[in-house]
Amino acid sequence: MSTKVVERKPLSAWERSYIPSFLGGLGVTWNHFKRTAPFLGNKPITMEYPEQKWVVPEGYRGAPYLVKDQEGATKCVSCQLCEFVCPPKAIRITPPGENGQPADRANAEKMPREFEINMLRCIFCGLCQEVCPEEAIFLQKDYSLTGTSREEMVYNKEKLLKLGGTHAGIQKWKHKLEEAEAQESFPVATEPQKHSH
Amino acid sequence: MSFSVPAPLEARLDELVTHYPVKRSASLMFLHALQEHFGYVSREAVEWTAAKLGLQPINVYELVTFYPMFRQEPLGTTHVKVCRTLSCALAGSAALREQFCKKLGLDSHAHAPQTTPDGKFTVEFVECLAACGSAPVVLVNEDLHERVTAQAAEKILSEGSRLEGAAKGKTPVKGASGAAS
Amino acid sequence: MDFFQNLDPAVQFFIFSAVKIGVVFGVTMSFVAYSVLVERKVSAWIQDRVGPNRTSPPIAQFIPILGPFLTRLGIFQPMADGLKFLLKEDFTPNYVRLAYFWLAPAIAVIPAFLTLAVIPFGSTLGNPDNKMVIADLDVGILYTFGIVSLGVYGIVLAGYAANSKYPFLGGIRSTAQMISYEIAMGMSVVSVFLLVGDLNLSKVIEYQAHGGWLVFKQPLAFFIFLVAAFAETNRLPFDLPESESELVGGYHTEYSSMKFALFFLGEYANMIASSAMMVTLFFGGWTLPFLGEPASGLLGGLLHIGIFVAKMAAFMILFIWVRWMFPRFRYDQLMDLGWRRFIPLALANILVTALVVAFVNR
Amino acid sequence: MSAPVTPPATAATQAAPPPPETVTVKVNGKTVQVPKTMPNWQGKPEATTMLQAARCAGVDIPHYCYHDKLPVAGNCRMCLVEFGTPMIGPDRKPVLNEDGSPKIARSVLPYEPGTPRGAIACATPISPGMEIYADSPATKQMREAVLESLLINHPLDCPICDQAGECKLQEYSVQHGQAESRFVEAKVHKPKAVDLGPRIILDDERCVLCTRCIRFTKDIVNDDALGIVNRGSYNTISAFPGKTFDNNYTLNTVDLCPVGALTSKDFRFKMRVWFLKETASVCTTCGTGCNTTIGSREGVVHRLEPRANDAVNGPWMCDTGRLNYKWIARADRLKEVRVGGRKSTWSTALREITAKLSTAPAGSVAIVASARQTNEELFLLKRLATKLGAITDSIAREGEPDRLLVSGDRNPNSTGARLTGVSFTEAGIQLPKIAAGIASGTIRSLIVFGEDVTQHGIDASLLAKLDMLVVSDILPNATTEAATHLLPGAAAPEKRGTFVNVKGRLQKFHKAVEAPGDARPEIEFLQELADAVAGPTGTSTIEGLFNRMTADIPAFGGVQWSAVGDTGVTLSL
Repeated sequence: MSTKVVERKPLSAWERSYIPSFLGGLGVTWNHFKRTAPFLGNKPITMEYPEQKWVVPEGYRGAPYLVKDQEGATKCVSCQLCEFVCPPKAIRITPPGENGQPADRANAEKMPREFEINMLRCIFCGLCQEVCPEEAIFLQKDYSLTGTSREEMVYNKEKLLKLGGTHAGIQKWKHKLEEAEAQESFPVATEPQKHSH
Repeated sequence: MSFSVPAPLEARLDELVTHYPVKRSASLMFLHALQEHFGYVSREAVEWTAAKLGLQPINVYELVTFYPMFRQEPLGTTHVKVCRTLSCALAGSAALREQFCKKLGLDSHAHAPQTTPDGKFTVEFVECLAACGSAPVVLVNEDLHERVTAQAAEKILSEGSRLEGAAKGKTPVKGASGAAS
Repeated sequence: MDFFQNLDPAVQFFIFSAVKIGVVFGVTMSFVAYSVLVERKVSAWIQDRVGPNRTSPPIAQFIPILGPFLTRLGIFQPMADGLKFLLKEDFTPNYVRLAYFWLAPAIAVIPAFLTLAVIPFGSTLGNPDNKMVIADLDVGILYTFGIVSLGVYGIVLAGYAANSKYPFLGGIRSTAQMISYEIAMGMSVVSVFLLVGDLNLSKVIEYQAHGGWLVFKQPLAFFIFLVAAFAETNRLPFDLPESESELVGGYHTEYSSMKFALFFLGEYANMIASSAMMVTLFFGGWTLPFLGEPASGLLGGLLHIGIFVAKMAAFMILFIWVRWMFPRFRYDQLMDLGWRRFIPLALANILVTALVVAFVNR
Repeated sequence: MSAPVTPPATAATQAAPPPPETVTVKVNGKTVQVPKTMPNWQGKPEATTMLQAARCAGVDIPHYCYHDKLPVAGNCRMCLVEFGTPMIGPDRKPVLNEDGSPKIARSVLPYEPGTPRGAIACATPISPGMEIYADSPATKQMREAVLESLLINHPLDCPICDQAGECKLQEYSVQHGQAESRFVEAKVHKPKAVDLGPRIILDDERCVLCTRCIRFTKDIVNDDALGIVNRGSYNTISAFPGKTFDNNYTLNTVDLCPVGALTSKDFRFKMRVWFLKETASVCTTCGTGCNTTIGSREGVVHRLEPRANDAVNGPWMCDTGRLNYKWIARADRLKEVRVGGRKSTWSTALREITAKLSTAPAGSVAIVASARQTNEELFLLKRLATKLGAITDSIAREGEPDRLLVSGDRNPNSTGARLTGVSFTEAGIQLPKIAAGIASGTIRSLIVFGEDVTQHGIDASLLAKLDMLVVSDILPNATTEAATHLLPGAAAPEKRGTFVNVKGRLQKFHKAVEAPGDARPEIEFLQELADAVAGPTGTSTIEGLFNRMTADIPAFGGVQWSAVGDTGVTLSL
């Protein structure tokens, strides 16, 4: 193992009196003071937050929201993978169940009945976005989430969809439907049946 | 619509069953006979066969759906079978079929045989009719038409539309082969 | 005026004292408030920040130019802070020792103000008899040390009463620290009085007015006094009783609202008292090298008070500046510095001074 | 009555024959001795297959269509393996290697020597000296090819598929599949969400045509309802048009389906399987006592599934039993202790009952227990009854049996009620006596557990005559309305205990969810009550109580709690 022993020089009596470091400290703080204080330099680097807004860089991981497709339909199919993967268990999905509301877009059979993210628990890790097979949830640029109660910070499906906006992707289920329709119909119709579309 | 099998046919079929060691083996013969008599194998025919042979309807239904020669719907008076296999396909049978379907207002993309609402025509895309040398070929009822051109197809259709009410397959349709040369 | 002159001297003295107490208290309180602001502003500037610059009463918006300027300067911040301290929920945790818990903040703040009684913050005002000191005690310095040593009780009680481990540790630390540095501080002052030959603080100033500032005659004593003052007021680099990083907040962890504010007040009042003491003992009090005689008129009296306050403010700035410069000492370093460096040095200083007084200055 | 206990493992079928004839084969280079014959799907001995031999060697060969309890179909081809057999020379003698070991001929295509040929492990019997190469490169290549073929038209809609998480396609794709599909053409689309029957939904696109469902309903249930219709790419599972797939065992096809083609309407889109906590339990719908696995999440039961137990239910269970769980979460569950119609606390109610029972003269108390209670609860009730000189009985529940699993006795623990002495040879014969006792005023207190006695000859006017009516139940009924002391109890998934089924199989079940509100498992408060009234049992755990019970009652044969495995033990009655 290559351990390099750094020699520690013993301090001289003068240095041990704290006086040189004290003076050095005074110098450092004075220089900063001089640069920043009004009438002397006045170059604060503080951003005046509410008036001045930070430019959020690309790839920033803000709050996760649900997105809609180009036609304004819910993309989420309630597969619950994000709920499963979420490290702080911030996501809670209520699946539609047997008699649930059908999905609001053609050919997708399933849509969440309720989708909640507890923004107080969320750690903005982005695993939900990464795991989503439907490209339905994205970490967006919101970093300033506020509320006056804990309940208010649990965002429901409606709110998440509203905040999330639209994500134009390949519309997987629509694509499948078009493909099925373009194909020849079946030689024999098997009854009883109901096609999903 | 009540379903009844005439007594002589039933007797013939009952006798047929005895030829086989297992009743079930007679299924295909039953279906052929019923299709010959009724023109197609109706759901009732399937149930009747199953009851006769001590099977469940689904067992017979599996057979019916497996073989394309069994029809589950009544056919049109004129049954146009267009060959789709290689030689005919190269010689333009797809366009030919397209023409038939378009003229008759049928869906040219459908896989299954298509019948016009008035019951006069059925157009079907079939596998090889064994006349590759004279592609494209069309089998109209029992008659083979070789080297079918667009004009010949028109003629088939016009002759078919005259066959109103006539017994299926009894009136020969001629003249197409000449036009093809 | 006549009516006043005709009063009984005892009554006159009483009224004067009451007025002086009122004014000194009021000025100190606002001094505390604004030293907090100064601390925040200075620290911000040292750290390239802006500091408080938002708080403003609604009226300030209507003053043209000046309103926004004062707001940016944070002038209104202390008012908001004070109001907030008053309005915050005063939370008393379960299982605290209630009586002591309530008593501790008061004990912490009172001694700091009591010390100010003997500080001569000016020469005279108007009348030569109107000495600008609340109590011109002959044993001034003894009184000061007596009172200052009471301050530790507040902290110890707070640590004990909270019935929680961090405050307790904070209390223990502060006991040891205060006691250790009080010795060094007291000893450093002895040499000053050896030179002056009197314990009355007005006499100390008088001595300096003629004999030059004591900081030049007793630099070592001043240095020890200065460092000990930092330790006594629990200011960085010696804020071990409250050290946030290890003890959460030390003795005032469990305090909130006005009770917490009292500790805060006590700390700043202590700083003011220490500054005043240093000004008085080593920097000539209200005098300047060319302005040593007691004032004869009203204007001169006010000037002297102004000089005193300016000197004091300079020390306050030093307190603040040092805070943002030095990291906190380790506890063993703190003790080492107090016991093994300052006390022997102070003793040696006394010895040397005594010898000089005995043989040179006789 | 001596009661030797048959260990669960030997409960298979036949009487123990002389040591079975064995065959030596090699699986992945490991020599194993396997029986020459093994039970087939009906339990009859049949030549051991390669798949079974590999299992004996601890090697799992992937498969879709093969199932232990179904006839072999051999149509999915997933279990293809390369194998080798000892070479036989022209002299009909084995050819030997230089070291004297028999030379092995690897399976190859008949007319293309050098090209490995696989055999389906599920249907190929082993022969002496055979070598099975379950992970040779050729085998792996065959598997990959089969899987790729099966996935060609698969819709890959795992996100909305209820099978996701317990899907063989997913599992084998991870093990043998490729990350990307090479199939660039449009997939064949088939009907989706087909309503196959009242409890089953079929997604034809996901189907791999293994025919397990067809074989199950034909050969196990004897309801030949399903078949494959259409041809080639358009093959679909179907019932005959106009008929529905609605026998009482349809939901087993959902378990059987290795992919997500057949899914349960009841469980449809309810919860992803990976969230479900699995608890071993026993069905309480009839006396058969099918072993079940309860799938629950955060206190909510989402589904029941059969748990394989050859001594009771094999791998199956009926639909009635499987869907018999929804009442657990009913909103009108009894959730609070009530004394005299007012909400009260356990301590108050139990104190009052104890005080009353301790001073009750002998014969003034009667107990109506339920054959839905556990053995331990019944045992405690019997202790109480013995101390109080009380008449006890339970209530019979009869139904129509079927030839597969459903028993005519609709109580899960009639045998237990008899063994503990709570009911007699015939349940319910004491009820008229109790009614008469109440009418004449000799019976002043009645304790009812889990039954509505107003339906069984003790009507409301009789109940009104009592000084005290202690009722413990789960759902409200006329008897709970009349109770002076109402104690909310727990459903089987909310507690632990044992049942004895109609055939004398003693089985444990475990707690999956918490009882709602103030409701507590009966055993807890019965223990307090019995200890206070009849003297301490000296134990406070279910295990201790069970061991005490089996020691006290000879029919249980002293079997210890720890000896009752997850599949139970058979008592000799």
